[in-house]
Amino acid sequence: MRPLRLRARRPGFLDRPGRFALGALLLALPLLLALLGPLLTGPPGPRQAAFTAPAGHLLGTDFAGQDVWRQVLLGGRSVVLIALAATVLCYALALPLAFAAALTHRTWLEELLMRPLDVLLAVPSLLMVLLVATVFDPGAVGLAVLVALVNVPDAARIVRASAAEAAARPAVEALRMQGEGWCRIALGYVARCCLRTLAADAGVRMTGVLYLVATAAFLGVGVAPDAADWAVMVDRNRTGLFVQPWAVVVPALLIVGLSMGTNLLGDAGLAGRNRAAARPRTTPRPRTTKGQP
Amino acid sequence: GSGGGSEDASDGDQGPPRRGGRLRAAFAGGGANETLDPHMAGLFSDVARAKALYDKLADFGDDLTPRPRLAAKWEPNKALDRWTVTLRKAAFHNGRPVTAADVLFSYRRIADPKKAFRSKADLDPIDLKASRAVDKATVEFRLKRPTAEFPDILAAFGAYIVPEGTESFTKPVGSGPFRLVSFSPGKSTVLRRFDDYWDGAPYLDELEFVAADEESARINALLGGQVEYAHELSPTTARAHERGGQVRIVRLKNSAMQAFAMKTDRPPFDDKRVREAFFLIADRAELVRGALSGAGEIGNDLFGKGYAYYAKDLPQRAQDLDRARHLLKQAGAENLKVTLDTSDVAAGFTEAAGIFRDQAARAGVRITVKNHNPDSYWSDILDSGTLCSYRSGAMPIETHISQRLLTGSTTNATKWRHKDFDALYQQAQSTADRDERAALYGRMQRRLHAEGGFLVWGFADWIVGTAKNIRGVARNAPANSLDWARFDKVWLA
Amino acid sequence: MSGPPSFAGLRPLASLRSFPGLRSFVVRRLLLGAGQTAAVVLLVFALTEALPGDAAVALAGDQPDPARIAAIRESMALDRPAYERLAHWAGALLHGDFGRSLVTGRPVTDYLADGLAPTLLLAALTVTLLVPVGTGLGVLAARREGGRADRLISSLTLGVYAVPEFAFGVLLVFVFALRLGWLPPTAVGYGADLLAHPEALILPVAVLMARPVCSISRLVRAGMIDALASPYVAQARRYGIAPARIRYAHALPNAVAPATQQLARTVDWLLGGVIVVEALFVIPGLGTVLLDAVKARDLPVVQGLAVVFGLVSVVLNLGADLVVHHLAPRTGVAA
Amino acid sequence: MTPTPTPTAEAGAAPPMASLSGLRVDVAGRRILHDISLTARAGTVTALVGASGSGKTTTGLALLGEYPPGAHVEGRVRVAADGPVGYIPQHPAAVLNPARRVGALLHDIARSQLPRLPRRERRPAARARVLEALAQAQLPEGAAGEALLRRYPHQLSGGQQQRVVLAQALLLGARVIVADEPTTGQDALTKRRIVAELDRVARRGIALVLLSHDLDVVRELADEVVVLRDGRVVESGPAGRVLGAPDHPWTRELLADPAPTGPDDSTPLHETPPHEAPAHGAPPHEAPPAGAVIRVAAARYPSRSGAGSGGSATALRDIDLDVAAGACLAIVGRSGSGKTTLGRCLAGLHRDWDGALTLAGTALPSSIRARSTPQVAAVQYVFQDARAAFDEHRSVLAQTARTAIRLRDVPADEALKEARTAFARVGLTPDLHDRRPARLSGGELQRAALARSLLAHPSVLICDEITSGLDAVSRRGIVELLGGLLREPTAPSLLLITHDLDTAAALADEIAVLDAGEIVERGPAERVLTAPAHPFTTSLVAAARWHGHVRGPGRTSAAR
Ligand SMILES: Nc1ncnc2c1ncn2[C@@H]1O[C@H](COP(=O)(O)OP(=O)(O)OP(=O)(O)O)[C@@H](O)[C@H]1O
Ligand SMILES: Nc1ncnc2c1ncn2[C@@H]1O[C@H](COP(=O)(O)OP(=O)(O)OP(=O)(O)O)[C@@H](O)[C@H]1O
Ligand SMILES: [Mg+2]
Ligand SMILES: [Mg+2]
Repeated sequence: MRPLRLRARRPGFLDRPGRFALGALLLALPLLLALLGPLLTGPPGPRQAAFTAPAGHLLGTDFAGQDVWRQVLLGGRSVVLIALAATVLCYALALPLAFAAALTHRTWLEELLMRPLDVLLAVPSLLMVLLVATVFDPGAVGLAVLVALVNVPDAARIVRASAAEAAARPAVEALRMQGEGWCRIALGYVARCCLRTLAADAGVRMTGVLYLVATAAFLGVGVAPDAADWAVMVDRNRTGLFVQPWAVVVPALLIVGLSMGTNLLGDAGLAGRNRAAARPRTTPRPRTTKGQP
Repeated sequence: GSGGGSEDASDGDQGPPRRGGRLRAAFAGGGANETLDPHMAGLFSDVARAKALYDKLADFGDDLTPRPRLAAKWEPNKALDRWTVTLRKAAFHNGRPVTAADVLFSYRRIADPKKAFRSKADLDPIDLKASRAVDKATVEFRLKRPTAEFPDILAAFGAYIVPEGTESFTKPVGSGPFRLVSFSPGKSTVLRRFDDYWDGAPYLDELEFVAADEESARINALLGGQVEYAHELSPTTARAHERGGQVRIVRLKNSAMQAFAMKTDRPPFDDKRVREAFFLIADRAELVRGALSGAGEIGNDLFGKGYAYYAKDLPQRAQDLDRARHLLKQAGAENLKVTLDTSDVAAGFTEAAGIFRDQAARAGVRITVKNHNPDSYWSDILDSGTLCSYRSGAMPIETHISQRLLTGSTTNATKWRHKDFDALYQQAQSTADRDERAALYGRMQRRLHAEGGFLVWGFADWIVGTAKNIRGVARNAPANSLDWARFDKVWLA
Repeated sequence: MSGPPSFAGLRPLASLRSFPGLRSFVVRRLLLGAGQTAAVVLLVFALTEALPGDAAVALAGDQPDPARIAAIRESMALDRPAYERLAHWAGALLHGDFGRSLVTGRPVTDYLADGLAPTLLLAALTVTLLVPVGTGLGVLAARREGGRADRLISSLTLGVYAVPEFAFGVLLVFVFALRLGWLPPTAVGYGADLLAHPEALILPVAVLMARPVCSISRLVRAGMIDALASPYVAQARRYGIAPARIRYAHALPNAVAPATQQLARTVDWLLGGVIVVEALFVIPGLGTVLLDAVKARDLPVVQGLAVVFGLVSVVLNLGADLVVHHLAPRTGVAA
Repeated sequence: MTPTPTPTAEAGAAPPMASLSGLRVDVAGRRILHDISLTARAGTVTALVGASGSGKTTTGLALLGEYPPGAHVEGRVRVAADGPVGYIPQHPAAVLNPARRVGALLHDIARSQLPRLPRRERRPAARARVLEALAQAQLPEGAAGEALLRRYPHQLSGGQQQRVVLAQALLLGARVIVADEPTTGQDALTKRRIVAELDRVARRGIALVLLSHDLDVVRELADEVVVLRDGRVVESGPAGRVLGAPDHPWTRELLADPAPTGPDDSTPLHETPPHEAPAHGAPPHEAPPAGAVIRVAAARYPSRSGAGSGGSATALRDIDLDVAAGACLAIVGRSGSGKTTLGRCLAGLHRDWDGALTLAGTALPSSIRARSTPQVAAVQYVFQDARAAFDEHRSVLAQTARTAIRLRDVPADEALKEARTAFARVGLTPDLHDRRPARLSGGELQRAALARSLLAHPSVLICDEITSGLDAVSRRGIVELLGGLLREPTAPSLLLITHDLDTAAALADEIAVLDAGEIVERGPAERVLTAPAHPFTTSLVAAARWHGHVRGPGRTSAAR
């Protein structure tokens, strides 16, 4: 006979706060810089030679001879705002679409919702942004909207794929049997079932959105190409990567922090859910031992 | 050439030239749109290829004066409207000699009204119907009007001589130093030495042009030993590798004029005080530092620094914000708001625009920078807008004037239209004496310096990287001149 | 009753039966695909047409001469109305003729054929590596949520994802090609025959893979964490199925649906949007062709590419949908 | 009842394969198991009996080393060192992988059981073993079995899913098998075979721990019986003694005849004292009110699919039904005969079916999506798999209250009050209300599901195996509840889908017998049960009789 270990599972009580702290720390730095940075800057000094490190310039100069530190302080707000706004907007559009497609039993409706998106998918996103933006000449806000729109087909497909399974569960039938409305079923149940996938997708998409905006700026659309914007900085200063690395490394690290922080926070937030919401009563074999009597 | 900017210039070209080997040169390409038709050549890669395969009658030296090439000499008549060009003994790759008929055929092809080749405008002064071949080696060109600078036309961009009757360029036959082995557009072109080249056979056995659009790809390929010549590098790259010793950096000075073009025919720039104020707003050193990464020289609101006829004696203009403010006040243009059109069409444009915006702000002028689509930028700014970023490649000063500053000029981006100015130019073209002409050009430039539409703030270096073992690369030839991208005098040490 | 039970109700069920109307679904989607491709072409045509400037302006280059532009425009038949040109092009397409480039007059099919080989090679290589690496990392991270492997993989993937391809590529080239000299920095001079120089493909593929791997592994991880906590996985564990088999054969199918969609998108992107990598490593593929064609406003080429992209995307999305359909088989049945 | 002679001595001598001692499990400050001790011996069937929610499943899982999440556990668990422990969970649907065909796991298990064979031989050998296990679990063999293996779990009936899971355990060759309600949801005929198979399993020397509320099965199989009540062992010992001469009053109550008590009894379930059962088949009330409330004509499912592939499965063929208000129609039939499909069609949960549906004379759309709110409220369906039919993220009470809010427009707080009342009526104690479904026992969930549908005040109530997971006492309570419902002035038409002929007899006015998607017999309950006309009905009734009143021959004479 082998004794089975008894276990009192204190799920991740030690590691979860740690992950929260790490995520929060990673996120706090860029967020604080973004919020407070613009308040800390003075007027611009004269331009120096590009990609040099003259005295008085903490992080040297960028491709246009501007002070990198000053640009870093100024450049967070737009990044944070654009990333958040575009991601939120993208999902505000993609979620209803995807859930409608996943929850409907009418093939024609699903096709009607999803096929036009496929058309947009077939046009490379950068080309799309480039073409539309040149034709309509949007401002920074318009560009954020456009970038969000470009991401909609993509997000909608992924959400639909993960929602399709949840939408076919008996629980959904039971909800229907209770006369629950579409919204409640979609957002209250199906969305909840795909929460993890949604979070994973949104986390990465946010970063993608940032750089799409930056690349568009480089191609002359939207934000000014010498704008103080971390993503634009990474993009434009890359030519000086080996001469004056700070101009790329610092904003890139801030973006990495922003993206990693959000994702880690999301992961940590979701980590507890799984055990609490698990459908099974049966859980995997215990790992930790406690109180062998 | 010798004595360039590079520190190891002295030991650079030592030793006798050596024959043999293959040189790979990376140029930004035009993708699948690259062409072997020399008359269609528009991109630097096309031009370099055309130069290797073909010859012009003349080409520009380092100071942008025409040097004889296929033409051994040229003689005008008194009235300067009939020029006799004598060809030197040269042969095409198929062994056929280059004749007057070839020259006339080529020029007529370029000028074909149905074809719209780039140098059609350059050849405009020639009356090709009336021009004729005197004998096999002599062409008589009749001109529509006296043209003292006729040899400039022979050296015009794209005026290459192809064999009579050529229609297809899939197997091009030229008289250049190299002959074609293979060509795949957007990828590579392989050429081999033409042993019977009139100017002496090249040292290289083979020359390969590879297309690499991205600057970092070109420098990486050079550093990695995948190419031996990388055309068009950025100042930052140059700085990063100049002292590294892995590659040599060649800076071709005065290659590209950098300017802001003001439209002189509309407010606010129809007032010459406003134009002068703008001249005074610019801190040229800061612009060169910031926008060109220091790789260039400051300008004096005149085209052609270092070229023949350049008005060197005019005082260098410097920033003077007080005077600028004063002039603006006089002109009633306080709190002036201007839109500066720019685009990412050329290196440094958007940077310069941003810097100038900040400089102008200090003089109380509010500039809004508007970014344009690079693909249509040049035609966008030609007629619309008031202020725009501008640049120009190397060309003789007189060509610059004739193409951009005369009432009838087709690309008059500053809308500089003055009858007296036109008259001065015509007078110069009818003047046979070079010094007299120089004096006339000087008068014209003085006027432009005082009240012209071009705020020329700098001249960018053209930066080329070569492998350590490459010798014979010209160090003083501005882009587009004869010795630029010229590979028949280059050898592998 | 003691006779054998009658199971008339569950006699043969062909596998197609299990997805009602799967075949008709595919057929319908393919038919729809033709329409979609047409829509893609129209959209791209409209957008390109709406761009300022046209092929003549693009060809005229710096300091264009208006008269010359007009002449070029006439010689390219650009002075005819847009719908007429589109109709002409579409008519030719029906006969399998993609038209000719405005700029060089070469057949568009040449352009496509030239660009397709390297792009396909890159895409195929990337995807064959991407799928195992992406899912592998995702599964590894999901093995223990919050564990050391998870934290390492999550941080790494997120970090790499937050660095744009270009910077990443430059960095890789610097380290592996220029500093260490292990790999060639670009594919310059290798022409279209990249297979003969596999070492030149390593860095481009690595750069191409970097970001998709991150997004796919994150999606797989998300799905796997849920799947691994499910009762059916617990049951398989109880029954002593090898852990690897549980992860890959039992849990993974429940986790890959969203990742499959992402993958289809990635392949799509590989075919069209690898402009950065193609430029950085000098690989003349479709991305470069597209960029040049748009720059030159070479409409026939742009349209030809749009047809290719449209078709590829229709097929890929159909494939992804079939996978989702297969993995959530109840879809067709639920009320 | 006849006491079962038990081979006590031999059983006691058999080596212990798994044991629990002093097991205490606390979840969220509540103790759900108190000092449970129990030993499962080789070749012995140890039965855990007890009311719904008494801790059977929790105990059974403890033998596997599994506990509810967040539980605090004390005690000692030992199992024989080698090999996995087989487990047949109460809700088989949950352990079947929705994205894989049902054969996938079976094949994997078979392959891990096989000795090292050359690759080419492994596959057929594994297949043969799988098919053999299917047969043992009373699933079809041969080609039909292969076809079944290629289906997805959702394409199986509830009973079929359960047998697939049973097949997994049988295939595993484990030394210890924990079977949680292995016969719920099986018809009498199948049940009999499964029991025989489990018996054979035990005789192979496997320690079988049977968690069941089905006393017939317990009587037939058990060597040892442990009686649980509220997480405590109230009595344990050899089956013969415990079942034959129970010491504890609770055991006696549990063992009382499952037939319902007098219809006027409406005391809460847990306090229900044991009753003497009335005679079999007495209909609870006289004549059904005139006028059919729900009527379905020529239902056929699936209607369209599989056009090309001949011999496609048709779950229903030409069903005609009508049920009057206040009447109860029981639908009985073998597992997989189409009962659930029929119920779901009526409820509008299938869309691809043919047939006309009328409710109180007006046509009813065939899909729930097309039904108006009153129509949805009017036809309520209680799902066979209660666990799958709840949203796992919200508390059961909150979910239940939504029915009243959505379907009857009751304000939220009032709905909660109603939900609490309904929970009390089905015997759910208040401490369960705010839990998520995962923290309820199988029987508790089943009752919650019933309460949820009742809140709609339906005029047609379709109950799919709602008593399958319940012990005799709770079942009696539910039967009483439904009986009381039928006597109310606003009585619904009740469609009772069940395997349990006793329950059918207690409630139904009429019985329809379904076989392979067809109604083979229909008539007044009493007549069908006492004088079945169709041979199939005869066999079904006979099996049930045999089950309930004749002791299995195998056990008595077993040489143990
Ligand atoms: N995860 C949990 N958290 C809290 N309480 C739980 C949990 N799981 C079960 N319970 C409670 O423990 C008690 C015993 O549950 P268990 O599932 O063992 O009962 P059971 O005897 O199997 O009942 P049934 O016959 O209805 O399946 C029940 O009252 C149930 O509500
Ligand atoms: N989605 C489906 N696709 C194909 N066949 C199905 C599907 N659902 C059920 N079946 C089959 O239809 C038949 C009837 O199933 P149903 O669930 O109605 O049986 P049941 O009478 O409720 O059985 P049980 O008593 O076991 O629950 C079964 O043979 C089942 O395998
Ligand atoms: Mg239970
Ligand atoms: Mg059923």
